[in-house]
Order: sequence, then structure tokens, then C-alpha cells
Amino acid sequence: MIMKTTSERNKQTTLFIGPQHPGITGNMMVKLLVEGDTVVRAETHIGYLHRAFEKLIEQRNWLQSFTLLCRFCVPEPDPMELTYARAVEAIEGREVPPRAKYIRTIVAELARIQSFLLWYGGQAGSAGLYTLGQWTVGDRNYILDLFEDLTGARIYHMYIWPGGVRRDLPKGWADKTRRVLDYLEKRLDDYNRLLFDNAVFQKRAQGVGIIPKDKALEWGVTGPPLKGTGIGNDVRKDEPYCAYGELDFDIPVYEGGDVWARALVRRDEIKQSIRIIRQALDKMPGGSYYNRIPNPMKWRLPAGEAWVKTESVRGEIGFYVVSDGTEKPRRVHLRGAAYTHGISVLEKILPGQNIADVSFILNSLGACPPEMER
Amino acid sequence: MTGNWLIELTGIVLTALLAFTVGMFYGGLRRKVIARAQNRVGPPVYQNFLDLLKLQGKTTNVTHGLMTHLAPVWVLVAAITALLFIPVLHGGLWFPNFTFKGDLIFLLYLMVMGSLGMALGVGETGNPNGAIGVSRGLSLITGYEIPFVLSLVAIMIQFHTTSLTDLMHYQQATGHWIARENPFAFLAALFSVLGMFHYSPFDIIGAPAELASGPMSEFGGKYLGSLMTGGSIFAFVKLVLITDLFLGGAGHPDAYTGAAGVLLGLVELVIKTFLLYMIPVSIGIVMPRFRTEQAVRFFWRWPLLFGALGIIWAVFWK
Amino acid sequence: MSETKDIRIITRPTKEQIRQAQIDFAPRCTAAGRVNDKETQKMVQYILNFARKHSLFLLAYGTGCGAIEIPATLTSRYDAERLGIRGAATPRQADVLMITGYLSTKTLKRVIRVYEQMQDPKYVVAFGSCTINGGMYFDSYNTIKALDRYIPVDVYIAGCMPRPEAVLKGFAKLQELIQNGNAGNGECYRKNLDWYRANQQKVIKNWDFPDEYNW
Amino acid sequence: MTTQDIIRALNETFELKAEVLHGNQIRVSMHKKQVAPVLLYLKNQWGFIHLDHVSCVDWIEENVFELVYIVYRPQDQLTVLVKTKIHREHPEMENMEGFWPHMRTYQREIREMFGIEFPGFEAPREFILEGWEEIPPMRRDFDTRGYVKRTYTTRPGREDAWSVREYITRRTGEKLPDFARKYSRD
Repeated sequence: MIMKTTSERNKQTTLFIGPQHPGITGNMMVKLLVEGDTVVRAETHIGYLHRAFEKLIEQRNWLQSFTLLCRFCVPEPDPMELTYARAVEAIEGREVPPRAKYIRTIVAELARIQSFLLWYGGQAGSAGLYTLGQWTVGDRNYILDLFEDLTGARIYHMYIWPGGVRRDLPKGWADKTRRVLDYLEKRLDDYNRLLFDNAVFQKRAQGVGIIPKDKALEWGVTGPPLKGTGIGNDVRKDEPYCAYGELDFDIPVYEGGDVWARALVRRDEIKQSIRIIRQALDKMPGGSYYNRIPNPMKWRLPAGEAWVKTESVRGEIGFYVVSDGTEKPRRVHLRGAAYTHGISVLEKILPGQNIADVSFILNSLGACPPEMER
Repeated sequence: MTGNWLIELTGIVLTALLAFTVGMFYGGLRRKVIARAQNRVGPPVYQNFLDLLKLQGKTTNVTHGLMTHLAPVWVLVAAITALLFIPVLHGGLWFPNFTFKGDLIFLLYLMVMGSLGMALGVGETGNPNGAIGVSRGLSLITGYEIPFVLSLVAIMIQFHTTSLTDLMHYQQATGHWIARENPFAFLAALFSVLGMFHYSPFDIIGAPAELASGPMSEFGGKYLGSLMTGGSIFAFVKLVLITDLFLGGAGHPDAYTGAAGVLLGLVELVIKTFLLYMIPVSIGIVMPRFRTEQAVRFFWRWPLLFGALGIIWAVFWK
Repeated sequence: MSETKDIRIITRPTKEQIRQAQIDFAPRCTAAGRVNDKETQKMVQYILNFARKHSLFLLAYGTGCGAIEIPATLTSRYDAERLGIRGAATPRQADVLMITGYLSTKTLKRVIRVYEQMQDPKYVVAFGSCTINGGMYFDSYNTIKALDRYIPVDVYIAGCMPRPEAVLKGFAKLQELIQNGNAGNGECYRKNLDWYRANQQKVIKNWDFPDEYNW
Repeated sequence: MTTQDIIRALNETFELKAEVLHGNQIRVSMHKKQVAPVLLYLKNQWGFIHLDHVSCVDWIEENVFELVYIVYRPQDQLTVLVKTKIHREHPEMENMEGFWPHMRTYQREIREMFGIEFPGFEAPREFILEGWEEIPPMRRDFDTRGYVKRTYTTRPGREDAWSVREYITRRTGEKLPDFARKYSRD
């Protein structure tokens, strides 16, 4: 008996993927128990990026917290601002002018596109196809340029405020956006030919990292991984916010639940995002772009609470915000999509997979460590 | 074999230097080509020399044991030894090296020597990434080595010789490349070369996203420099071997004589090897990598079939 | 509101005071790659430094949110590879440790280990305002405030987050330092190890690594 | 299915008074012993199979922690916020890791950040922090600035955040304009 256990132990190796590892998304660690090339057990270790944002936000006032909020998830900061702004508006009952709603929609969708482009690079790079990452991350700069024109910053915009947005659209920005979208649409065919028509990628992605359809909702799977299992839940359609209710778009749904299905969902989502932005630019109403808020240093919100959800690239993110009637939030708690994807779902689907597929699956789930530990 | 040891020694040194320079420049060209395909400017062609110089200038203040020190040397020695048994230029006085009857079989062994030495060295570092990388490398060898051996056997059957020089001589004399005489064997060997270079889609050994550069994980500084040198020379070895075997080799004893002849021969060699080298490089640009078992399965399907067809062709062609 | 109440008396320290305080703050000592005084060694050092300067292997370790601009810097628009900057997968192979942003104490422990695993000459580029003085995390209980208390730093790149152009500028500065022989503080770290260790242990309470992590 | 149906069902089964929060969100408070049965009831009877969020709020003035479990019904986008208050001294909550797989993650986080114990919960204690020796950091009485002052060293010359506007007025000798004073921090 003892002999058996020791020999079993000798067959198994502990392997650390991360925190310093090229295959990890961000700064986290997946501790693997492997037997040969097969994962027996996986454990996610996080905390390497813990900045205590939720504690710091309790020290800041309602507007100051925006500088911290957008840093919750680095690849896609805008949905964080959007969600928090919506939560604050829900507590206060503040109205948002229609123009601001449309601008917010455009910003959120642009953020989705740039994050998807980054994902292309990660997904292909973790499979060893570096050319695609070079193309997409290079082209992503065009969207960051749009953001720079609009907000003054490439990554962290702090553009969406309670009651609207910080600035109106600059002159000529809409045309520039249309040009960038036209360019991207052309390039997307190139990307997809390189990635999705590739026999090796098909072989790698199909049947790997399967999330069962009947468990997906119970496991807390959202976003593209959920749509990859054949369940088309999307907050933008289910509970329309911003201008999504007035725009026409589809939710791509694929069956299978594997990396391949998730990749297909993301491929189609970029096209839908481009479609949404085009419509929003065409339908852009006039008028004011924000509702003036009082002096932010003395701005008090009524006591109350709000739970607001938004669809981000990785899935739904939610803010639970509690106000106690003072200038500062009582509690701001983020529910990141990666919080379930990166920890419990990952630990559930990794056993039985090949080591080669660990970072592949990690990328397809969209694990974003700063969002998990905040 | 001329019997003049001075000329032989000069030949050896020159061969090694040539292989090193050409191999390093090919590495730089590869980076440049990849960069252009990726929409970038890319590093200068001589970037690999700078990298090597820097790596050799690094200090090493860590030790894992004797084998770890020896592994890069082993790889380097294996590469140079393999080089010395390959006629770089046909005929001529300068680059015939130690070819002998049966060197084709001897080369088969020499080609895996480097990997084995590496395996021993990596085993001592205790890095699990390295160990997994080595086990992947060895299973990949079982994949691509079989079609390669089959294609060599096909040629041996077809031409009744195990000597590289004889094969080159045949190609020079008849003017027919073996690639034309036995295309299936050539295809099988070409597929094996894809595997030997460890570029995508067969770069599973040092896959950064999985194993953090695999067997090389613990080798930095001078070790990495030696490995890089060995790798460059070995790349040249593989290219020259395939060129000699299937593409007629380079240089002609009758056409060129003297220094000008050698130079012309070298130019021919560089053109042929470069074109050959671009095959794995350009495939690597657009391919993700196979998993180990997928790679082995790949080699055991089409390349193996081509190898078998090559033997059948060899038997019935005669 | 009275006229005098809301204007606080601000005393700004003189430049000399700041300089002195910063010298006391973190040790400075001669760098490893300094050009040797010997006439014969000068040429070798010059060539080596030239090679070092044009061949910088970045360690792929995204320690903080600044890691999002590293892909942009390395990919097609900014293409750092044309300057000889490329990624390296493991600390043994790397020359440059980029601290991309704030460091939580948990990461600091790993960063120190990674830094000690790297081979000389090694350079540290600190990226973002939060490595300089805590930045916006000045009151966060889990992030360190000044990086050069814990590991020696060669170049700081200010900004939150620094644009790829700023990153390239930072690397240009690093190249300049390398050529002059002023970069690479591994020797300084070893010389002042006690001082660095004391600082590190003040922040990192649990100095142990997982059992299997001992290779 | 509407919010009214859920409110009625909760009232009939558990005698709880639920109310509508925003849109189709329902808020219901209860004793901590009731939380597990209510969550199971909502999950199994009403199809609230998606656990959206578990949060904790520290109401230090009332000396309680408020735990919030947010469950979601995907068919018609109904959300229920199940709330309970537990005492701040020796806080304990029922271990519900079997209900949803990611409940384990939430419980680990809440245990580490607020020090709420879940009897029978055997996950490793350290989750996000490492070697933490103070009181759980998300509690309101944990003073993060004081901890920073005690633990970390900040660079000299920038000990306090200067008011830039005032500094400029002092340097140029101008008077601080009215609008600036209006938005000043003091």
C-alpha cells in the first residue's frame, strides 16, 4: 500500500505555471499536479496583483474613485467605469442624456474590440502562432488612437462619469472611427484566414477545455464561454443599458463548449461590435452629453444600494455599490467575470487536459487576474 | 583525403567558421523574414552576433552540477563533429572533410547526439519545465527520425551506397538530383527537416507559453551562447546534409578549380541552403504548434507514407 | 472663508536637501559594467557594452498593469525588436527585469527571487509612477512605495501608464547608461545585501516559498 | 414570472418581507439561519441557478456585518438580493460551498478580508494576502494609511500631497481665485 502511494507520487510532478511565466495571462499562478503530460489537479493562486482597491475606494469620494476603478481590469477598463457610473446613477436616480448613452455605447464597444484584438494575440500566441498577435496588437493601436483623441489617454480613460461622459466627441472623430472600422473589417478576414482556417489551430482547439452545457450557468460561466456552450445570455440583450435597446445586433451562439466554440463566438462578436458602433454613429442624437454633478468634493449620494451588471469581453461584470449617505462609498464590490472563470471553472475543467493546453484554455476563458483580486 | 594534415586542419577550422557564420546569419535572416511577415522592421541581420557576444560577456554565478556545464559543450561538439563528416563542397581540396564509406549511417547517430547530451544536462538542473521539454523532445525525435531513416534507406537501396560522397558524385555525374530520382524519399526527408528545426508547428519542445523555453530554462549567459552557437552550426549541418543528399550538393570538381571555384561553390551552397531554409521558416510563420502526440501522429502519417513509398519506388525503379 | 486660513504654509526642501535625502534613501555604488581603467581592457569592455546595449532580453513578467503596454511596445507599430529588445522566457536568460507598475508584497517576494536568479550584468527598469513613489496607491496596504529600497533600479519611466514611446525612451536611456558602464547594479545589490534584506523582510512577513518551489 | 410572484412565494414559504429594489431586482433580509434554506429554495424551486455575487458590508456603527447573496434567474432576468446581518464579534456564517462551485471562492475571500468564519469550510486560509498579521484588512477599523506609515517608506521630498494650485499661487504671488477656493480640498 505504502509502496503504491510512493510510486504514484513519483509519477506525478508539481508544475507551476506562473507567476513569472510567459504562458500566464497577467500575474497569477496555476499550480498543476501533472502525470506525464496530463494534468491531474489544478489550483489557481491569486493575490499577486492585490492593490486593495475596494479599501482605497472607501477612502476616496465618489468621483475620485474613477481613477482607481478603471484599473480593475487592465485590458478593458471602460466597462468598469460604465458599470460604476450606472450604479451611482441608480442610487442617486440621476438621468443620463441620450447623447451620452450613445457615446457610452460606442466607447464600450470600442473597448470590446480592442480587447478582442488583444485576445487574438493571446490565443494565437499561446498556441505558438505569433504572427497573428503582431498583427492584431499592432492594429489595436488604431483603436487606442481613437481613444486618445476622445479621452486623452490610451489605456485608462476615466471618460464615463455619473450623469454622462467627460467630453463631447471631437470634430471629425466619427469619420475617423468609421475609417478605422472599415480598415479593421478588411483586416479581420486576414486574421480569420490565418487562425480559423488553420488546420493545426482547428486540431488544437476542437474538443479542448469543454464546459458542459448543463453546468455552465450553475458554474457561473458568462460571456463568450457561455455563448460557446450554446446558451445565448448577454446582458446587453437581456437587460439593455445605454443605447443597446435601440440598436440592432445579434448574439453569436455556438455549441460545443470547447476552445474552438469560444473562439468562434469572439470572432463573430467583433463583427457585431463594429455593426453596433456604425449604427450608434449614424443614430447619434444631439443635445447635451452630460448632466452636471455638484461639487465632487461635497457630493453626497442618498443612502442606498445598487447591483448593476454590464457585459464585458470576458463575461458579465457587476458592481455592488452601497452608499451610506456620505461623500464616500461605503462599499464597492466588483464581481468580475474572471472571478469565476479563472478560479473555480478553471480548476474544474483543467484536470484531464494536456499541459500544452493550459495556457490555451486560460486565454480562451479570458482569465484576468487584476479583476479577480482587485 | 589528401594526406596533407595542414590543409586538412585548415579545412576543418574553415568549415567550422563557415558553418558558424552562415548559421548565425541565417538565424538573423530568419528573424528579419519573420519580422517582415509580421508587419515590422525587425532586428538587423547581424543581431544574433550581438546577442552571442552579450551572452558570452555575462557572468555565471550558479551551478547545477557537472553535466549542466557539459551539456552546451556537448551540443557544440556534436554539431561540429556532425559537420566534419559532411562534405560541404563536392570535390575540391578544401571542404571534403572526413567522409568515408558508410558515413550516412554514422551521421544518423551523430544527429541525435546533441539532443541526448542536452537531455543529460537538463536532467541535472531539476527544473520540471526542462525535464518535460526533454521528454517531449525525445518523443518528437521518435516522430521525425523514422521517416528520415526511411528516406535514407530508400536512397541506400536505390543507389547501393551508404556514402555521401558517392551520392554527390552520382548527382554530379548524371546531372539528375536525387530529389528527382526519388521524389518520395525527398518529401519524407523534407518533412523530417521541418521537425528537426523545431520551428512551428513542431516547436513544442521549448514552447514558451507552456514550458518557459523548455530544456533551455536553466541555461543562461555563456551556456545559452554556446547552445546558440551549436544550434546555428547544427542548422547549417542539416541544411547541407539535405542539399548534399537530394539537391545535388554544391561545387563541381571539374567545373571550378582554385579559389574562384571554391567561392563559386560556396555561393551555390548558400543559395541552395537558403532556399531550403526558407521552407521551415515560412511554414513556421503561419503555423501554431502541434501538441506532442499530434506532432508524432503527424509524422507517422504522411511522412511515413512518403518514406515507405520512397522505398517501394527505390525497389521497383531499379 | 477667511483669507489666511486656507493657504497652508508650504516649505519646499532645497535641491541640495532632496539630493542628500535621496542618497541616504538608497545606496549608490559603482556599477558592474563600468569601463575598466586598464588600457587593454578598455576596448574589450567597450565592445561588450556595445553588444549588451543592442541585445536586451526582457523578462516576460507582467508584475502590474503596465504589462498591457509591453505587447504594444514589442509589436508591429513600435517594434522594439529593431533595437535588439526581445522577450526571454526565464530569468536565467534575461538581462532586463521590467517592473511594470506597482508591486504587491506577494509579488515583491517573487520579484526578488527572480532578480536573484538573473545573471550579471542585469538591469532593472521600473515602469510607471507607482514604482517611484507609490503613485495612486500611496495609501494601499499591499503595495510597496519605492522600488529602489528593495532592489536596485537603473531606469525609472514615469507615467501612469507610460506610453510605448516613453518606454522606448526609457530603453534609450538604459542603452546610454550601459554604454557608459553605469548600468547593472547586481554587484551593488550583493554588496549591500544586508541593507536590502532588512528592507525586504520588513515588508514581506512570510519569507517561505511553497515546498515544491525549491528548484 | 414577475417580481411579485417571487415576493409572494418568499412571504408564503418563509414569512419574509421582500421588496423591489430597482427594476426586476428583489431585496429580502432575513436571519442568518434562514439564508441557506432560502437560497436552496430559490435555486431548486424557482430556477435561480446563477449565483451572481456574494458581498459583505461592514456596518461598524451598528456592530454588524451584512452579507449579501445575489442570485439570478436567466430565463426572465430576475435578481434576488438575499441579505443577512451577523454580529461583528466572532462572526460566523453557514458554510454553503456545496451550493455553487464558486461559492468556495467567495467564502475564501470574505473569510480573509473580513474574518468571517465558516465552520466546516476547509479551503486553505491564505487566498489573496500572504503572511498577513493585522486584523482583516477590509474591516472598517483597519487603518490602511496608518499601516502604510508604519510599514512602508516613501520617497523623501514627497511626504505629503501638496496642493498644487496653492503652491503655484504662492510661487507667483497671485491671489487664489474664487473658483479655485470653491473647489479646494479644505
